[in-house]
Amino acid sequence: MGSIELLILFLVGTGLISYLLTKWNTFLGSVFTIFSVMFVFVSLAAYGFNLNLDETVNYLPGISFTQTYLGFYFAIIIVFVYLMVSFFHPYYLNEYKYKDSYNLLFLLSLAGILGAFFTDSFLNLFFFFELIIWTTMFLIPQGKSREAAVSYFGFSVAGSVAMLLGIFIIFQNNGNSFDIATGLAALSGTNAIFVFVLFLIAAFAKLGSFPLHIWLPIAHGNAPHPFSPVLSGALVKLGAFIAVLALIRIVPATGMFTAMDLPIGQYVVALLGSASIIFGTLMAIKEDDAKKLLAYSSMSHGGYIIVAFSVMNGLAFAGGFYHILAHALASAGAFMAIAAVARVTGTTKMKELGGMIHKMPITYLAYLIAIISMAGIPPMGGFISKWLIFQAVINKGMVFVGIAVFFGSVGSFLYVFRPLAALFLGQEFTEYKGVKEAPIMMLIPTFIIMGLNVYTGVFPAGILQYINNIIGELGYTGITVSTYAINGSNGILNPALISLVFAIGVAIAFVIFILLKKSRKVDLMDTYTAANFVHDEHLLHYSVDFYAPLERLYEKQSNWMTKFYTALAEKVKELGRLAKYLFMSKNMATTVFWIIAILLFVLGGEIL
Amino acid sequence: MTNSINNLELVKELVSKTTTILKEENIDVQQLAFEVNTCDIHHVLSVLKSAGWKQLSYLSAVDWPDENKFEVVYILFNWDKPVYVQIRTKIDRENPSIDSILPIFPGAKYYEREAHEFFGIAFPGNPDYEKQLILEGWDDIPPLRKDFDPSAYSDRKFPSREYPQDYSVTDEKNHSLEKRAERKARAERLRTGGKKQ
Amino acid sequence: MLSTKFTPKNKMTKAEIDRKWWEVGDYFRRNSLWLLMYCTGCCAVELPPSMTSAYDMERLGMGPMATPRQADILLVSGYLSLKTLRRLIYTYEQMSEPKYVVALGSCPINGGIYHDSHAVINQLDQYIPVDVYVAGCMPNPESVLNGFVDLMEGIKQKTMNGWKRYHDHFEWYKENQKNSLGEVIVHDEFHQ
Amino acid sequence: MTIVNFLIGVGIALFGFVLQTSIGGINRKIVGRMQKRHGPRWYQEFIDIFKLLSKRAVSHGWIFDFGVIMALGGIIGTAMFMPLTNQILAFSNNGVNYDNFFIFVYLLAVGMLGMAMSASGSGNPWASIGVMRALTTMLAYEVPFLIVVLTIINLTNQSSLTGIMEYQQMAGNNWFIIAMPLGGIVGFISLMGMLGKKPFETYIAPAEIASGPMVEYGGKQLGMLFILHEISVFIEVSLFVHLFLGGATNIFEFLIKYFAVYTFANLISNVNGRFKIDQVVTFFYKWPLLMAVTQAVIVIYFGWVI
Repeated sequence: MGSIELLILFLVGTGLISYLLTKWNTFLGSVFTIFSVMFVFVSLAAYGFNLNLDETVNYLPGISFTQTYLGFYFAIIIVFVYLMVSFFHPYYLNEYKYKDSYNLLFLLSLAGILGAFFTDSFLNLFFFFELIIWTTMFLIPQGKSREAAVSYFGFSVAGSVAMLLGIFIIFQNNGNSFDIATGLAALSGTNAIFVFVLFLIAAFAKLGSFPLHIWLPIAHGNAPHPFSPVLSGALVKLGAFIAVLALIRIVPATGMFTAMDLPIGQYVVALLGSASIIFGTLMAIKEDDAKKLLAYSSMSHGGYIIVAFSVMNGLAFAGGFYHILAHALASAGAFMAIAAVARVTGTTKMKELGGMIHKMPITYLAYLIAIISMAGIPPMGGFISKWLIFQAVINKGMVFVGIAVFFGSVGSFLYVFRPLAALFLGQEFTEYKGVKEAPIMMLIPTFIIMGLNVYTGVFPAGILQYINNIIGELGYTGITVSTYAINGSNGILNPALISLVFAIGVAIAFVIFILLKKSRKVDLMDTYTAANFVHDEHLLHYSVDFYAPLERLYEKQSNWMTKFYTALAEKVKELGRLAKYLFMSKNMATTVFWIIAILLFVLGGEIL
Repeated sequence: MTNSINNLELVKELVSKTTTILKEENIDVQQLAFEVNTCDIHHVLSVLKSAGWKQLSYLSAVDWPDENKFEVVYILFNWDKPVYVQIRTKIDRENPSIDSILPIFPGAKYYEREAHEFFGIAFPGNPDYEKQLILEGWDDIPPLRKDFDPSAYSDRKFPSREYPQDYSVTDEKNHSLEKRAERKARAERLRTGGKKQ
Repeated sequence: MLSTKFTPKNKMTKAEIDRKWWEVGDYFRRNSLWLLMYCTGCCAVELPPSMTSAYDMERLGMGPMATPRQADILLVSGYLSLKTLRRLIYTYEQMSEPKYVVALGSCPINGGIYHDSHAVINQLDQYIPVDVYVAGCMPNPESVLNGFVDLMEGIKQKTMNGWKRYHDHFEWYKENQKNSLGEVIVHDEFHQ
Repeated sequence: MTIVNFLIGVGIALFGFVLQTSIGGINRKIVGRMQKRHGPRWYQEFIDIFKLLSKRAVSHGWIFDFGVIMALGGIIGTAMFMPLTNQILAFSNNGVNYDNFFIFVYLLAVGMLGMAMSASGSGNPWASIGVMRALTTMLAYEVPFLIVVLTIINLTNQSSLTGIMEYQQMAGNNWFIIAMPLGGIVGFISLMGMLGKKPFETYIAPAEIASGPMVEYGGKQLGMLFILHEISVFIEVSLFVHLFLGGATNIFEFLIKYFAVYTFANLISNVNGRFKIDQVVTFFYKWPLLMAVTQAVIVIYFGWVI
């Protein structure tokens, strides 16, 4: 079934079936969900790579589809993350209150995603966006908190409204047509600037970038454990999609920085992306909840994507697109590992956990590989994308962006290490003595993602060639890729060689290790304690306020953004109370008066 | 008024107004000792605390086996008027017990535990005065009582080295002037770096 | 004349090979002795002069180390109270083998001036094996260094086998420890 | 790429180990003389390492061992990419050199990650504190250093070390420590941080946190970490030589420059005290970062290079 529309209809249909099935038996419904997502993934993968999907089937009125490399690239990554996460459902759904609707909403949001990436009209894009927002909004509060959903919805709506306004401007500008390709091409002058800004607001809100990031840790931290990987690995990438539309396809006629050969608008966006990187890194270092920490890391990586798309050359775009893939895999892997831990321990707070490695070694490895990729260290995918972005930034001579990019890269090393040390390593807590490794069905996606993280780091050439198609589609020249090596603007990188050399190094070290005298195995509690007899493993586990000396340096400045938004929320609430007081008074007559007044006002405009 | 002579007068006046002083002792220009009745201890301490002697420097006991008494000593210090005040009281040596001063000086918790450990004095009012603090796994009578014989305890508990007879020095020549002069010369040589003067 | 016939070399047994390697290791071990200074008593003041410019311990390849895992020598400097002895035994057991014990001053030998105290033990080698004693109250830096040189010589002669003795006579040592200390590892309320 | 290239790479790693271990020993002697002592033998460091390898160690579980192997492996791998001179370089193919600068920064990080993992896996809080301090120090020194390197790469349009070396050796070009004096100073200060020399020795701090990450190691694991340390010092000092001192055209030039840089760093280290960890961060983000950015702006936007 290679038709996009049929796939969407299929998802809606299976959603309803899985609703009924889940009502009857949770496990069965969840397995059904896995198979439906798998079907969609396989169809996409079978037909989509060369854009052979069928666009002619047309049952839905007013909705037509077109295929682009760009849309397909996003779609396949996100569907893949959905597929991987759906393996987790059978083990989690029983905890949730409205478990029967969980699978339905999950499949519906996937339908929305397919629609959003393949549609050819702005209005449908907006419609599918709303579908995604509304379905996910009901998924998030299944975790713990309703506030999370409110915060997520608030920022999403702000983004949608901005996008809608932008769409209206394009609609007016393009001779009353919602077509995406012609609409973006026809923009010029002030209209272009307006649409640029409005679309970027939408992109920043979805991506959780610097000024609009507050919802990200709240929603990620409180979402259901299996949904966090989707949020971070897949859904924030919608923002990247809009960012591509805005940053690459609209070039507003602002001035140019000749030193950097970059439009001012793009440079300002790059600076905002840099702020996002630095802010996300600092906040992630401070965070105690593992999921919130990873959420802030998503914010920081969103900053990388924005920086990559605002440096106007093919190298940076390749880095940006590759980073989307690498971060989706890394972040999904990390969140899934945390979810597996949370399933057996019931908490994601780092100060309550420790020594899980002895019980869950495979989950530990999955997390390790994911964070190596996230920190951009060689044998994993994150290194390739960061290297490409560095090349572009250095080549353009963007010093201040460079500070942020390097800071984020080293800082990511700090914050990803913290859950590793606090959750998995360190002393083994007595309260978790009985826990077991995740079941085999949850380990399947873990292994697949581990493998892909390594694959993207060792053999990036094939994927980069595909990305070259996208870049070509956007009107830029791609990068030079040979079988093993990537050519940057000022150097050449051979990831396979690096991995091989690393493997040789490890082999040498292993031989040295094996040849020497065998060591004596001792207990974890038998450590150097300055000769004190310590009998409580909690006293020997250093995880609370891990980076305390560093945190102290920016403690005072850390929550001014939250304060700003809290104040804003208070103001909005006051405004709402005023409106309520004016319009919703108990007196029926007042309400009727206002309704009539507004009707007259609207109709009057029409009549005149 | 930081003159310590005046401060001494002040303390004397304060304490004598508060309670009957059994014995008084001027230890030095900054230290005074009063012996009071056991029942007055809490009163005296609280009066002194409110007068500025806020710091309980030490709490311990002295064993007087001849009188069959323990003397409990509280040492207070005032940071504004630098005078140490010792408040002493004698309690019975059989079943020694004195009420805890925890409500007045919360820091006395560990001093009282120490006093219990070394003298066996009970401090009702201190919830864990019986817990071990310093001596780990002690199995004898409290060690600072005068009737405890540390030497016998040491002989019993810790094996000592037994020297064969020929290890001990019997040769008188070993201490002769000759050897001493030789040692002196060697030290001199070392000091001057081997140079003859 | 070279023979083409295959002649088996007289092979060394595994024990012999091990012994050869051990001798090679001994060379390294005696030239790089790292100290764990358990500054239990007053003899510790003799260590700074023996480490710094005046006597320069580093020329013998010796130096202070931070933790028992890294160190080769457990340096007991001075008297040992009961509380300290517990921790000393714990530390000694944490060290990696081969390990040596050097005791400074007269207190570990026979109790010294604390021979009749209720809190200080009299003879260290009843509890852990001591390889070198340096007598004196306190021993001056020359004798401290002399003690270390003796230790090196002893390692060369394979007489410094304290850690092996501790393995072989483990029950005997434990018995002595138990008699004097009760339990070695105790619970205290501050580390529960 | 043939097997010969890999053998050369392993040879370079071995050479780096021997070189740094000897020079480290000689430096201990120099420091001894400076402090009016006799000092140890020059081969003392070899004795130390082989002694550690001969001892019987303890192990705290598989991650404790695996981390050490991964760390040493990562460092050996990094050292294999290091060029010694223009010609002596393991991986080059028809004029294309695979010694990209970022490999050194990030493959080195694998080693650090392995060591941090293993240290935390020992379950000792001192080790975790040491790791925390090491990572914080890394956050401090990397950014100014990378900004200077950004300037260099932007200027030379090369990110391969041999390329940067050759650029400096070309007639008319100065060594970058002369061409970009501010950048050179920043590079040296960052080098001190990388080497963990005083005043940036905070994460070892033997008297304070019991030698930090290394607290639980003894015997072979500690010996392997010593090897790791020697090789990583070799990598870091060589990076400085190649980036700022014009690299080397023959091996003797390399040895002289290497010895000079390491000895200079060591001498500075020996007359300094130790910073607190937050002082390290504020120090690096004050003057070195400012100097690095000034240098970058001068070079990139004004084009003033001596």
